[in-house]
Amino acid sequence: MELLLVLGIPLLGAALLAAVGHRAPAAELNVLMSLLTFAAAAALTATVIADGPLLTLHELFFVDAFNVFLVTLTAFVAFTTSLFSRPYMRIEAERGRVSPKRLRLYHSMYQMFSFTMLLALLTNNVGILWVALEGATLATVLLVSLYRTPASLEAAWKYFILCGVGIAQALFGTILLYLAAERVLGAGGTALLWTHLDEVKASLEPTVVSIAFVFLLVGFGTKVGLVPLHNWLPDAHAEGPTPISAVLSGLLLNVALYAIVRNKVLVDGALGNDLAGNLMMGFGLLSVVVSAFFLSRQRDVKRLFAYSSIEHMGLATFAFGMGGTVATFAALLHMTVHSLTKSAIFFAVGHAAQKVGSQVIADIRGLVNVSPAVGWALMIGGLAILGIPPFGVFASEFLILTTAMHDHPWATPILLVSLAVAFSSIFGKLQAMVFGESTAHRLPHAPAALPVFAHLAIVLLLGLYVPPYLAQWYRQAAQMIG
Amino acid sequence: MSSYAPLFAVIGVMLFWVVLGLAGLARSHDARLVFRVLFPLGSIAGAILAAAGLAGISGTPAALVLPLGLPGLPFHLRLDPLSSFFLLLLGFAAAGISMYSAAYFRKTENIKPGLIGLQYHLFLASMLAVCLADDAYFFLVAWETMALSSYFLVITDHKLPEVRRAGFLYLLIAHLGAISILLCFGVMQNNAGEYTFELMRAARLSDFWATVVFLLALTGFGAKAGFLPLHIWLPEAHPAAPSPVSALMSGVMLKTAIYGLLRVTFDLLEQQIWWWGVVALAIGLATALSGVMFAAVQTDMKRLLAYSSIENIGIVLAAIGLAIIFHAYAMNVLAALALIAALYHCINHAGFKSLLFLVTGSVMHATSERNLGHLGGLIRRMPWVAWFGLVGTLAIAGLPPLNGFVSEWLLLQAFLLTPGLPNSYLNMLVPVATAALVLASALAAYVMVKFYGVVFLGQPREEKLKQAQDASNWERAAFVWLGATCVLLGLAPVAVIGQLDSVSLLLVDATLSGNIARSGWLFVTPASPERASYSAPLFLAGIVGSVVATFLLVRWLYHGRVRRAAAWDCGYPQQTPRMQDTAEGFGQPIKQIFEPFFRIERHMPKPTDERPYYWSKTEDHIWFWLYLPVAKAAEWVSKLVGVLHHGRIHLYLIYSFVTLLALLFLIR
Amino acid sequence: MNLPLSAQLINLLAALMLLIAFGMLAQRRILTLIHLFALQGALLTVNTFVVAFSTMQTHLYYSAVLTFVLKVVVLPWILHRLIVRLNIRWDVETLINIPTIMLVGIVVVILSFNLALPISELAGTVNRSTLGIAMAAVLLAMLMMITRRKAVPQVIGFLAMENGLFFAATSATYGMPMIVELGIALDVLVGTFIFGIFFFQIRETFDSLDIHHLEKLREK
Amino acid sequence: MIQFVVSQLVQSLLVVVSAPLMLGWVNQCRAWLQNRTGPGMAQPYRVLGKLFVKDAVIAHNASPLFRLTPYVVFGCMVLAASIVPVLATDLPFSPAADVIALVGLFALARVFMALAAMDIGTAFGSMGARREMLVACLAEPALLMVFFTPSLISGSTALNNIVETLAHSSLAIYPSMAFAAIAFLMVMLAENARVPIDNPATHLELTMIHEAMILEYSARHLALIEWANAIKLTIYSAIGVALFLPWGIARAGEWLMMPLSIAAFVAKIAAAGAGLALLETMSAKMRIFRAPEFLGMAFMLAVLGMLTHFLLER
Repeated sequence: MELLLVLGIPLLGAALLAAVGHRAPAAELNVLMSLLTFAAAAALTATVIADGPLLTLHELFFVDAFNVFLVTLTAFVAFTTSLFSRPYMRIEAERGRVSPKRLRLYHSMYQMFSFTMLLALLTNNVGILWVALEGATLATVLLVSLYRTPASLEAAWKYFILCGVGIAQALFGTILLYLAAERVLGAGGTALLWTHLDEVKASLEPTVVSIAFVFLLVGFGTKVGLVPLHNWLPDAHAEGPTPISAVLSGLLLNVALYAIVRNKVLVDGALGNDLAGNLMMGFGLLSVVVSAFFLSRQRDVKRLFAYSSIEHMGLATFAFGMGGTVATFAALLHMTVHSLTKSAIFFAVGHAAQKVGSQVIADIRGLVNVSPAVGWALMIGGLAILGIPPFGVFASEFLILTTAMHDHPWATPILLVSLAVAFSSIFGKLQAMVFGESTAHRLPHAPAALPVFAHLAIVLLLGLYVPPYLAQWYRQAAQMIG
Repeated sequence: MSSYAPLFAVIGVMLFWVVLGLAGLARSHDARLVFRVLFPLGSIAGAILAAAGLAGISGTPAALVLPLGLPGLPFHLRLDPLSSFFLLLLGFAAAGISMYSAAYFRKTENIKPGLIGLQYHLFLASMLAVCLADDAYFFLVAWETMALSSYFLVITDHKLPEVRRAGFLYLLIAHLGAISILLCFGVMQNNAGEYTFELMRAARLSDFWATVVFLLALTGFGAKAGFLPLHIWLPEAHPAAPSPVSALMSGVMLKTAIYGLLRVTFDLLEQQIWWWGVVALAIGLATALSGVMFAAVQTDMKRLLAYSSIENIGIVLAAIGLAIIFHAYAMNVLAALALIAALYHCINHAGFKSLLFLVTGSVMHATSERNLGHLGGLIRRMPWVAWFGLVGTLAIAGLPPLNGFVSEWLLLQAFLLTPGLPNSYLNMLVPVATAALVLASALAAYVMVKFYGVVFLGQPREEKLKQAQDASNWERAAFVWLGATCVLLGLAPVAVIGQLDSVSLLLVDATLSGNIARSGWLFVTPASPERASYSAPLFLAGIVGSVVATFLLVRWLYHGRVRRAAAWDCGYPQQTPRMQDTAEGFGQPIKQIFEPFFRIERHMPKPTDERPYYWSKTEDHIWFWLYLPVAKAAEWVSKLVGVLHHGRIHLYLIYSFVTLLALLFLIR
Repeated sequence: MNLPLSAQLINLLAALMLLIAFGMLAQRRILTLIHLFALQGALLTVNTFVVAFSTMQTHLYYSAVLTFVLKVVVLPWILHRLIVRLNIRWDVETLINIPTIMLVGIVVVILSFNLALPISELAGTVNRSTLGIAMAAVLLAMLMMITRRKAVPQVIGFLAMENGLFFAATSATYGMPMIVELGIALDVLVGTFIFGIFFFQIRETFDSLDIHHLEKLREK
Repeated sequence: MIQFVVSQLVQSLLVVVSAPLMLGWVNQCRAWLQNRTGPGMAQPYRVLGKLFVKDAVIAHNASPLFRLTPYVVFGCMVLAASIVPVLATDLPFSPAADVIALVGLFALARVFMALAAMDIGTAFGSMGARREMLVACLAEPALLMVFFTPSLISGSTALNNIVETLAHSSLAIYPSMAFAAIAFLMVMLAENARVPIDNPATHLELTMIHEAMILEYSARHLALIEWANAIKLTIYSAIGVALFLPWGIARAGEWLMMPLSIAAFVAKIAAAGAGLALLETMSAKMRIFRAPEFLGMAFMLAVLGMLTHFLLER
């Protein structure tokens, strides 16, 4: 029941806002819908806590330890982002960057996007998972080009083409998986249901599955933003409206990674070797290194943090690739804290950019002098994302690095160098933006400080104390992923 | 008194400090509250901490587990003699420095009292937590919190670009160090999500991995302590920070790195290899020498003190290296001697270096000058500052009967005992090492004479110095506190060493008390009375006695008529302050002798210049040989990588296409 | 070889698919491209019918109909309207000259056959070798996207890729579950619409559909 | 116990009192060597007496440190005199301070001297202080290394134990001591402001080191400093003879040996003084920037001494 609400409310919201999205209270309606979704998700979570994993509607939907916390996270970040987008988009509208018509599109597509995210997470059908992810692309692509500037248009085009191609490859992978599955489960519906696949994964045909995994990895990897398939990511983040950058970094990447991991479970079961793990470790390391070196040359603050998203997704992928309970636990934790921190950073960045009227790092100076809230939020968020304790990102990086040092010492020098480079690049720019003489000025509307500090508070909490049931989920999920 | 009392006291102090910080934040602009109430309270807490540490040194280890931290990895706290010792150090230094800060920050312009209070007390609390941590995660959390809070303190006036640069350099190197410490713990953990020090003690490592651990620890903690070549942040960050903060960083924070190194090397690793000691010894001596040489050519008094901190840390590291060598050859008593020398020097340095930084703070407030070239003659305007500055100067110059001498004496004794080593190469090494050490301490005296003479003696080099005000009462109290510590540490070495025994027992399972006790409380006899002995009280009595006797004799025999007149100076008519040696002039001989070690830029005036002037800049080779190339290389690589993102969508499609095909090939 | 008629038929169709794929790769004129695309759709439809008939899978009939409507009627129609609106009928540019593309294409085909060989050995369906062809079709479509300079051919390539996938789905496996097929179809449809919107946006921003306008976002 | 104190006082006072005599003797020898009839050996006493009765003249801006220094310096030297075994090796005070402490003591005196020199803020004062510290920071390590060689041999850093071992152990030839002796001689010249490093008899501005530091002193303060220097010279000579020709020094509690050892001591010191005078007459003063090379040589020799000890004598 809650499950239907979780999916239904955003869909309804999309329809409603498509109708009235250009009116005044659209933003509030958007917030309300997101809040309801979050409430429903919380209720769903409660039931799952109460009576274990959930498999309903002809096994079409499946909630287990792995996706339940992602669902909550997604709903939560969607909600806080809607809170942030209210003042942000209003200012944009008053500055005449978006017309009411586009606002309508924006709001309705925002709801549509969170619907697809939740669908992708909740479904038990690998095919539907694919459909939902493609849907997510379609929902967001027009938002990336919302400002209709040449740059935004180009970014959207690249986003669309690259993710389209990637997703097509993923579909081919899915078909191959189906091909392998139907020989065991027979043709028809069940052959794409993850729960069934999970039961028979040991008896899936290895060669098919391995080829399938390559297609899936490259396909979904494009959406995760793994190097060298990442090129759409910085453009899309930099050119779209900041709330969209926040949800792209905070949600889309997570969900895509989720899709890869779901399939990895099957592939591991079928192959019995750690081919999948090694591939993921390779991609992860490559992403971390390359993005680290990209960071130092960024001039646009949103691009900067987009690349840092690539880096952290790479880190998580690497951790999943290492496998083992500790590493997987760390990877899950990392997904959580990264999406929280990164979206918080994008909130702060958005307001900072509005204050200065530019996204160029060189123009943003001395934020603390003008608006301490935004300045400190940016500083703390940046330090958190750089893995400075006592924030949650440090907790996960701590686990990942120590495990790597123990299991794959050869990888640690690479990680060490990349982390150092990333730190120097990001922190150098961050310090210049936050401290020093100021260039920023006041804004007509108060910045939305609540979502930023809410996220940062949670991240801080996760660094110092992980609630037991959350830890329990992580453990179960880690057990399941192996 | 149960063995848990000290632990609870320490935890109480930590929480109290945090609470003070937050309280300050609550009333952020209430300078009166923060500086008149919170800082003094913090200083009292520091004194309590010192007492608790003292109790803990002799007490039995006590452990506690907090219900915080990662699942399956709660925060473990443990108070054993080693940590107690460093807590004692932290406590007494913090007590003095907080007392001083209460007055100092009140005089500083455009700072947010609450923010300063929060950062300052968080800094103290995190240093305390570092010494208390008993698992890798909590340790690193505390460690990085320490780095972070001190970073924010360093960039207190962040509007100056060079301050921001210093802060950036500092935090960058600190973070690098933290990562390599993290990796070092990563090697020692047993990969079951268990990171407690208990398990690491139990773990058995092969020689290779043990070496990896040691080297990682040396790098990681060296980044914080400022071992060559990771020391470059120190002379940048210390001048940038407010003086009390410099005092804390130099006096205490560097010691937490020493603590970590000792903890990992002697406590967590169960065996050492002799050549580690050689490495540590070499690095330590190199650090000491380069530190003191650069100190000699500085013209900024806080940079000078920063470099001298590098020197002292180098000496400590050398002592630790010696201890490792002895311990590796199972000569535990000698190891204890070297180790105690190291610890003794740590606490001494905490005493006099904090004192000196506070002195510079008062000078800066009185004159708003940091450049030695514009100071001078302050002994007449600010006698309190000057005389306590003299105490600090004599102590850091390693002159008897003050504390600096005791630790160097112990260390030299340890060196002279090395012929007992079975390894003849090491025996060959010893004279050279000793020579380097002695040279360093002699140069330290040179440096300190320069520092004190130029700042406090001679004629004031600027007019405004004539209006300089002496320190306020709070500051004087701090001076008295720290100065007294220096004297006491110098006069009661036997008692101090008696306290340190339990630490050496913990780390190298041997004590000196047997030897020390042999000739009573008066004499320090590290090995045996015949071999060597030193008695600070008698020494002081001798000097004071003979001085007083001479004075009285002269007084009694002859009249004490004194005439005041202009200085003679071989009859030169008018003396201007500009005729005295400047700081540069004083450093000139050292610059000339050790020229190859510096990178010197000189600008010579041409005979045709209307306004001829001369300047020379002295920089560190390491910066140009190590750091700039690395930075350039990173830049080059990133330029290379940047080509990937070329803007053409076809290219991106090709990446994807090729990746796909490559992987398909791969799995076939 | 004594395969059942249906299987032979399907293999024939598969071969035709490949032929058309190459045809599209070589084709310069957009209009012809669209026709080829429609033709490919028709092939798909027939193929689906045959499979459905030969394996008695009713839901494949639906998907056949769906395919017909979508890929033979709607999409080509939309594309046709588009190029009429934007009047870009003659488009001759490719990045690399055609023969080279052909060579690469051959290599790709060989590779995909090799890859597909072990799979089709064990493909339990009536038609064994079609998977390789499907994969080849997909990769060739991708190759086409890489080599075309203007927006519309890229999109056609994208859709052709979908065709290849669909072919794989129907002929290698007996078609995906209905709900998935519907989802896919929906996505493709919406995607095409969005492409259309994009054409107009790009057009009104750059007054040309040449993609080299879209190469500004790069590391300076 | 009592006789220990007596012997302590006797030895210290002997050194303190006879120090000017030593100085006079050296000057006398120099006079003879330069075919002059010198002022006589008692001259330093007369100088001191005269200085003591004069009025002290002090610069206006002299700080208390300036007036304290002479007493500190003198006190340090007296204390040093009571550490060094002159006649007998039983010194109750010697356990309180070994060679390292002795070097520390000299350093203490020197630092105060230098600070006082900088106090007035004259050009010459600070120049002298700088040069003094430069010389010292090279000479001091050398001196310590010199001491380490015999202390490695005798396994002790307490001066009286060293001398005891060297004097009364079965006669052994220590090559390392040869190096040490040469180094010690060089250090001694430098530390006592003798030619070739410095010339005690000059007030030629640009060449002086030690004299430049005490330019501002007068009367009793000057007297104390001069006397302290005399004591320093005597102590150095005493250390030299005690370390390198220790024979004839009395063992603990051998009262009958006393007269003999006094005779031996006087003879050795006289010889040392003569030798010093000879050396000074023969050599010329070197430029200040040659001094580091000179002292570096001493340093190297001392280190070599320790190395040879490890090489040959273990």
